[in-house]
Amino acid sequence: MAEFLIETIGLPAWLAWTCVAGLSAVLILNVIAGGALIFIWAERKIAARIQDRLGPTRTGGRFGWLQSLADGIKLLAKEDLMPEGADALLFRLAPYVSFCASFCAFIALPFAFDTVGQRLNVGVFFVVAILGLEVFGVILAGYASASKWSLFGAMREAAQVVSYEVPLGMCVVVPVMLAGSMDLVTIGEKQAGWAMNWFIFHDPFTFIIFWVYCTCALASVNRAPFDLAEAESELVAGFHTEYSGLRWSFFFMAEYGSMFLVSALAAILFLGGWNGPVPVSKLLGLSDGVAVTDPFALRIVGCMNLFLKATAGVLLMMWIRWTLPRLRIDQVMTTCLKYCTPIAAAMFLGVMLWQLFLPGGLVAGSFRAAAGVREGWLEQSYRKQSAEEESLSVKTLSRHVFEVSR
Amino acid sequence: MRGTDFISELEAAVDGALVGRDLDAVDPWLEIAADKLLETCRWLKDSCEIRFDGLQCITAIDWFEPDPKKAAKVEWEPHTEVVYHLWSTKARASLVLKVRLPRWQGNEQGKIPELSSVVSVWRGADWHEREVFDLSGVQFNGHPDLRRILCPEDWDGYPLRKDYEMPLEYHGMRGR
Amino acid sequence: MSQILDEDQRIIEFDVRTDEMLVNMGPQHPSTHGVLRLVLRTDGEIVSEMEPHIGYLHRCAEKIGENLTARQWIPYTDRMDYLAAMNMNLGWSLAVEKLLRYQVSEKARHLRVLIVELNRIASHLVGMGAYGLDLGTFSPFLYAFREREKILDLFEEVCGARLTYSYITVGGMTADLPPGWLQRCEAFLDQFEPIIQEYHALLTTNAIFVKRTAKIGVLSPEMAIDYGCTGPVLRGSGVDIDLRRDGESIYTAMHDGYAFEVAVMKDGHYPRDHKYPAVPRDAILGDCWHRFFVRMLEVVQSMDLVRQAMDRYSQCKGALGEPLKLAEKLPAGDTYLETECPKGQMGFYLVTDGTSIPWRVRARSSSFSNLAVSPELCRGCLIADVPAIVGSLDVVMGEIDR
Amino acid sequence: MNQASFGIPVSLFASVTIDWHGFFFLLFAAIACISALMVVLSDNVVRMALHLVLSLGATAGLFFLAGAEFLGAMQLMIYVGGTLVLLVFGVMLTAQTQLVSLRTPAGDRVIASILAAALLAVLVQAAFSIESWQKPGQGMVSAPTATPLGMALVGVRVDQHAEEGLLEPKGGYLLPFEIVSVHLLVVLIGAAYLARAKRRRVPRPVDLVASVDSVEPTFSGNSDTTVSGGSE
Repeated sequence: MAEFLIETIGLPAWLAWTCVAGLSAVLILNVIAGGALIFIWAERKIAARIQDRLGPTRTGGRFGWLQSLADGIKLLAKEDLMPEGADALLFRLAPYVSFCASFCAFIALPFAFDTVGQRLNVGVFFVVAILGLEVFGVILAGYASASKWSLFGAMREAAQVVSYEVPLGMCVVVPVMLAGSMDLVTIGEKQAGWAMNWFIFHDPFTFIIFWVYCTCALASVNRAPFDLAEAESELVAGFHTEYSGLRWSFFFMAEYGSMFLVSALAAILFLGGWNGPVPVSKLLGLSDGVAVTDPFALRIVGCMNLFLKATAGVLLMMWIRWTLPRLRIDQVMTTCLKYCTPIAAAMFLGVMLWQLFLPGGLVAGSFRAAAGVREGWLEQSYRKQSAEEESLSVKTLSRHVFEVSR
Repeated sequence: MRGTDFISELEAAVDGALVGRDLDAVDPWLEIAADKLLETCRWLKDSCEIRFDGLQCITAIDWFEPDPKKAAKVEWEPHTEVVYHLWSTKARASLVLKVRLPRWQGNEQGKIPELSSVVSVWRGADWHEREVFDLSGVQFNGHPDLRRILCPEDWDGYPLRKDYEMPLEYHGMRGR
Repeated sequence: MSQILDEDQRIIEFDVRTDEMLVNMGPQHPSTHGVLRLVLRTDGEIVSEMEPHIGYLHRCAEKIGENLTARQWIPYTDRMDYLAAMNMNLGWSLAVEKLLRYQVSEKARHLRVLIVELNRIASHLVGMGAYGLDLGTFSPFLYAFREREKILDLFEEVCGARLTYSYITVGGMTADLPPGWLQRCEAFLDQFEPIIQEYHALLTTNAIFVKRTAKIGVLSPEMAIDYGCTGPVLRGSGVDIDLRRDGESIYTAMHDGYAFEVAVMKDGHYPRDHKYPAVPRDAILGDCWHRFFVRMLEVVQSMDLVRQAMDRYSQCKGALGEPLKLAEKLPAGDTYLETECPKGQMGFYLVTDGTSIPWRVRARSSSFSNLAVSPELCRGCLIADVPAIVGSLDVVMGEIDR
Repeated sequence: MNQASFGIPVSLFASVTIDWHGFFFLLFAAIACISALMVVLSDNVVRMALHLVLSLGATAGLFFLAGAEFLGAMQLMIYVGGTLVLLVFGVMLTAQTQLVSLRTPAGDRVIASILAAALLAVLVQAAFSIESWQKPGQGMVSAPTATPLGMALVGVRVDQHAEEGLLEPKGGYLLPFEIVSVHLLVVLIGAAYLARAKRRRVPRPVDLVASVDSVEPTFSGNSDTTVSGGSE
């Protein structure tokens, strides 16, 4: 893209790169914000269907699809009031902290092979770190609105999210171990080919870890049975009781943003990200299996795959929300400390042993890509380097490791 | 529904308690002396062979005819009557106790009559006595927390008394 | 707070002492049923003391009762437990009929059982839906109201009103059933049968619901009787009392010939006349779960009663009979009668002085005593349990404040 | 470059080149320093915590700019995500009305600034004595930084053994890493033990119903509803 700008339009290099950077930032923001709008409408429709009623039908056409726009206008028109005991700066800052934290995790999230904001080598680690930041906005909101109930809500949410980061971290490490790298693109790439390649079917341990991951993701995004913070039956509306209008909508966007993020992450880590269950492109001979040289059209198909899986995850969250009652704060904590963390640790151990004893997996097949990384690395370290190969500088080693693994 | 043996048993247990009775009314009732009430209730709940372990309801009736014309024709003279409805969950039997109190303590206006509280016998009496105190003005001695329950804390007057006047104004809100 | 400090330092010096917070839940709180204000003294999340404040919906119905004749007071009984207005009307009418020693016709008796049991189903449906709302799940509330609407349609055909009916009055009913009503009622009962299993699957046997209600707010039978709790709250603690079977003779006479089992856990199991879900392992008798389960059983029990009442009503030959005159002269004396309403035993005490206007009218409300026990149950529970406990008592503020 | 005329006066931009890397570096450095200063200067405790978060976040940004993604993510997770959440928790719990603003007397400010200036001088002198820092950085190294770190942990020192083809992997950092984590575990258990609430031998005399009245007046007078109760 930048080359096109430099050659054809003849912009100076730095301006071209600025435009590309600006464009990709806007692209990501709009895709997610647009997604959030669609999810708001979807939540109303699904809730209605579950509760045997129609949901919005009149706003804009038969299926009320303009409802999100109507919500947006209503929120814009509403007055942004602030309780008089509130701490002005923090009260205004809190929604933006929460919103930015939830959206800047999408930098490292790949939508298809190599179509990613910034391909970080520590992609997974970066996303989990950013997820932890969102709670900061919630705490500020709870404290700044100077009311006992919001303080309760903020404390509960902070305790919940901070404690659920531990099992979440453990669940996320398993796919990293299987793929041998924290780079989300590599993880996604490792699950190319048939659905059997997906990490969820890799071995029984990863299957259980997937469900533990879903629980922890639900809890760390404050949805469904774990939505303590805005438990209306006890705390009226938790930390965002005092917010109204646009500020409140920032919290709402942050929630839907992180919901999409967490389910997209689940898709990439366990459900093969942008690889469909059947490797259609390889069967039709469109691509020769090496993702780097795929035609651009396959990237679009990849994006579609990932979007479908992520949306399925979000719809699942909505479905759970409208059927299950809410857990108490101490039950949420016990599920985290007494159930999620030990199970995650045990499965982690299980996957490690599985990798050690059955590197080829139960079905000894060539597609066991993950194992390749280890052999490649061991052979390479023992075989004496012949003089003409380039020196093992950092760049060449990583590329070398990367090729061997495929 | 109460055999005469029960009444003799009651008189033997708590002497001087039974002051009056009417056994052939729709709901036969016994009248108990005000100062013997607590002792009788404790006997009824613990040592009587029909255990009256449930207190259904406490009501206060203000026998007072405000306008003088009718007051002349009435045969009873003004008093407050507190009625206790008890029932036994084991024997499925119910009993009505009545206690007669003067409308005002020592007949001077404003001092409400006194009666011993039965909260120590049945915990359920707590809120019923608070309601009787709130609406009909009967002071229950020994009640752990005798405050108004239905009307606001600082409401004056006892609404269910026949001679009660609706206040003209309360915290700036017009009464009439 | 001062006397806590000079306590024996050795015990509490390491303890993390948080100061007690006085927190206000209500009166406009979304979870308390109506205008009920709970003042919680909390130590962190633990509630050390809870005090309900009532009286926000007090309309002094009893004072008005001293200026109206018996039949004119019927609309006031509607507004007490507005979710089960038919039961309230029946309670007041039976009390007056007991004083007059008046006997309604056979047909009116069966019609009364039919209408009252149908209203009990509607009231328990609201109880179940609102309880789901207290615990955070919104959908059962809408399923419950969808079914309740159908019952309200049936009532609308009978007496024109959907909430406060004034249909049952002293001496009989204001009108007879419209033609074809029985078939519609039959159709409703048939399609309602499988939906009960849906509610069981959605709430009663739901793991999270059981976690939120089992072992919470355990009410011992002795404390229940001592506080005067009645109805599902009493039966939830295992006390086998149901006024339709062991009430006063005039009330039980209305139900004689009807076969029904009282929904209570006797020697370890609930009645087995229908296929009910099993009691979860960690639910103790007397906790929120059992109170909720007793209400669900009573819905099925009421459906049986309605079917039997429909058969008997259609077989009755005699006329329905006219209710008494509006200003019926009442003999001097006083009478008290309790009837089994969905929330518990509702008692009406009537004192008359020979004219047609009663001297004193007193309504003993079941939710009044059921709520009186809530401070006892909420001591030491978590904040999130308070709505669960108050919700399980299924209190209606109109009945408490009168 | 072929000057395809798109109506944009291309020459106008040719002269001006913005070096984004430099710009962001200065931006993050500025945020880090200013908010660090604000932490010291502001008197509202919660504002202090906020500024601390901003400065640590800015340093994380600097790490990312320098291409050390792993370190940047680590900084974000450990400092901003972990420590500061606990700090804000502590601040929020204690910052009731009387503790919120902490005034430092003038005398201390003078001494503190002298000390700070001395420390700053020493640091600046040490920084500029290293010659590789004199000339501005030559751009971002966008090499994958986590893989060599991981292998260093296991023993393959990629950067040192580049020349003689890493014959056999040495011990690596696994052992010290495990020792540190066990140490941290012990510290955690100790803290949990200290903070646990003692089982009370003497039940605390929660002054029951009676004292609820003593606090009552603030609520019951419905004309002057003070805000101390719930917000609604």
